[in-house]
Amino acid sequence: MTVLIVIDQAPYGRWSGREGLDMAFSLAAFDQSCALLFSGAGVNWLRTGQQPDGLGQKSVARNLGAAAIFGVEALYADAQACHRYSLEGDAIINGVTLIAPDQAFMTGFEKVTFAG
Amino acid sequence: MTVLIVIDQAPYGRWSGREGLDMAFSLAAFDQSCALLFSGAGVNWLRTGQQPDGLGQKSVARNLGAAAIFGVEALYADAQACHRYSLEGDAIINGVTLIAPDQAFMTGFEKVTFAG
Amino acid sequence: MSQSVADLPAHIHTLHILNKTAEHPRAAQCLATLATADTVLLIENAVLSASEVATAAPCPVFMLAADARARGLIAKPGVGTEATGTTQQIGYEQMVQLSALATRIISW
Amino acid sequence: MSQSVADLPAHIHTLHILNKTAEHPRAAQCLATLATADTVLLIENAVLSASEVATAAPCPVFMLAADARARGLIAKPGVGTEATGTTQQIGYEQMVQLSALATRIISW
Amino acid sequence: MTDISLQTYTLVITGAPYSSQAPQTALDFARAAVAAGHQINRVFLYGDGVHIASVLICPPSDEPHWPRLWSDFLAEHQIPAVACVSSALRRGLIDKAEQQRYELSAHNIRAPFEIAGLGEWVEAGTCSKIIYFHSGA
Amino acid sequence: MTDISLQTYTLVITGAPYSSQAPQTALDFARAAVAAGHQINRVFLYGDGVHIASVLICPPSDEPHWPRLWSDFLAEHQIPAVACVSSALRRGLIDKAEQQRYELSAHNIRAPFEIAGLGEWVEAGTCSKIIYFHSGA
Repeated sequence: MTVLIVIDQAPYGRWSGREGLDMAFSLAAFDQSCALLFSGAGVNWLRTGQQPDGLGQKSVARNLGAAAIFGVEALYADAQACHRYSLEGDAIINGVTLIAPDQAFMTGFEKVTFAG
Repeated sequence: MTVLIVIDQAPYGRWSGREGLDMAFSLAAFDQSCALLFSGAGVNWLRTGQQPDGLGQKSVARNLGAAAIFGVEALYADAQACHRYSLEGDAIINGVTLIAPDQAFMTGFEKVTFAG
Repeated sequence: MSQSVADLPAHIHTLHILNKTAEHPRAAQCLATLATADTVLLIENAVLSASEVATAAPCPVFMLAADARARGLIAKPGVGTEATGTTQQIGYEQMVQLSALATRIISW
Repeated sequence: MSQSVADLPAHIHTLHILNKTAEHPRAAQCLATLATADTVLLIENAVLSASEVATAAPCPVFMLAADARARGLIAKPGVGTEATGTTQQIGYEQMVQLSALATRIISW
Repeated sequence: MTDISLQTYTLVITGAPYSSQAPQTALDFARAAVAAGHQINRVFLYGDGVHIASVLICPPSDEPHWPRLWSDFLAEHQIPAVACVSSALRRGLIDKAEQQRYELSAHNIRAPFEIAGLGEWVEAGTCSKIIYFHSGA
Repeated sequence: MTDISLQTYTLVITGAPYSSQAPQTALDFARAAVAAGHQINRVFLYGDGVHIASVLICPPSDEPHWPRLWSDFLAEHQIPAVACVSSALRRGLIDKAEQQRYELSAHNIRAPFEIAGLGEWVEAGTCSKIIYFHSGA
């Protein structure tokens, strides 16, 4: 019965990624089962060392690292996209499960939702 | 001294293509030299037989056919994109010059502008 | 508005509603997740990529007639145009039916 | 904000300002039009595709430091990170200088 | 003909009018759903979709007035419609209460739209079939 | 160090705040240009960019208020800024004159922004270097 929120936009350039995170954390706050998938350029939300204060934005990497505490059941990332963006080793935050976002993976979720 | 307005969005799904056309016709109305390039999914603006009245929108194919009269100096289309979208023969309006939107083509324009 | 009568699937696992042309990364993501028990509905600009999607999809593909008409893709009974391939054009009424038949709906 | 001192080109024919990652169709259009006398400036999300762009470009490529920092791409003097390649990070002041040096500016 | 059971829908619109086609497609879908006897229990505006609820939008007289068409449809069928509060405040879509609270010069939300939190969307997901209408490309 | 001659810029912004980064990048560029002694003779808002001129935008207090920051910058440096009238009317960005003309309930444009036609953009192109700030992806 899990809702999968998919984020495929890179951070800070557009707001829809942030709005997807808001959806996931809202579901979790209301005790609804949910997980996050970062695909395409969206995997860049998972990079360590983000310092968006210079753009007047808050880093969510810490929130994502504590997603399990907030009730988000899993953080998934598209393995191929991580490779494309050199998100390997220390560059990616802890607690992320690398997957291929194919039919077999997607079929396990009751709902699959983009924020925009 | 020609301004090239580039439209790479398909018609009706978003407004930026229409806003690009408005820019081109404004330049022409003020006697500024301009041309239009349709690239990528934007080539679909050039298809014959569009009937967007069902979407509450006006067809611009007729305006484009008369672009020369309005003062737009040329209509260019990305040949590869036309092929991808089966825009050949009767399917494409008259008066379009097929080109490859490469460095050699682009270098001939004083300005190259997207609407959004 | 005239429209051909479409045979809708009896059951749909996932209805994929796609509104982006094939160049868009999300269209590729959509294609990678299709199963034979699914159905694809092309709306808005995605109707322009009907033949590309129909070739790649392992399942039925429909398109909204109003969007196809707007963009100059004319339906011929039985066969599509070169641009539409064999994708059947349906109305909003059938879009509702597809959504009612589907266990899950993904808007890409 | 610290930033490495960049050597700007003496003359620029076209300054290409790109703010979309490499998956976006417009990024590919941009790459297809580059000449050796041009300069590319990656801003906003495009900084994430710095190594792809630098590999494909026949001309100098710069990226905005504020955008790179925000996205966790750390500048090392002389060499870039794996993600940034050898693309030099510059500030808005240098962005203004590039735009002043350019005969033509295209925002993709 | 396949037998189709009656549904309860929530429509979520994330694309703005006169920028994306999302509000138009959603309205055509909503009309067809109601005509077929289905229920729409809520329309939720999120992200750029909140602009549909602006009372100040003024398209040329020969173009459809999507916010007014949406309002009329919602009123006729008594369908509640809410704009997400955090999306709305960031985009300048304001009701009387927010106008007073933030001491703004005006409000610009069109009846019957109201402003509410994401909790309404969460709740909708538990008791209806949600369909999203995003900005295309 | 390369010798750089002083420039006259027109900035065109087509991306909305809190939806794209375009207004932020444009403001950082504008500040750096003015600091370097260049002139900005006009800021032109087109398409979704007109939302920058909304006086009703109300971001959370811990986020930058981009419309106010833009207004303050424009006022300080006495830079004229206009929103394209056809973009503005379709998106619900209204001044007093349009409010009266279309009998609307309010106006929501923030000083010093004004509403004008595409002719202003055409003219800008003949006498300045135009830089566009679009929505990214």
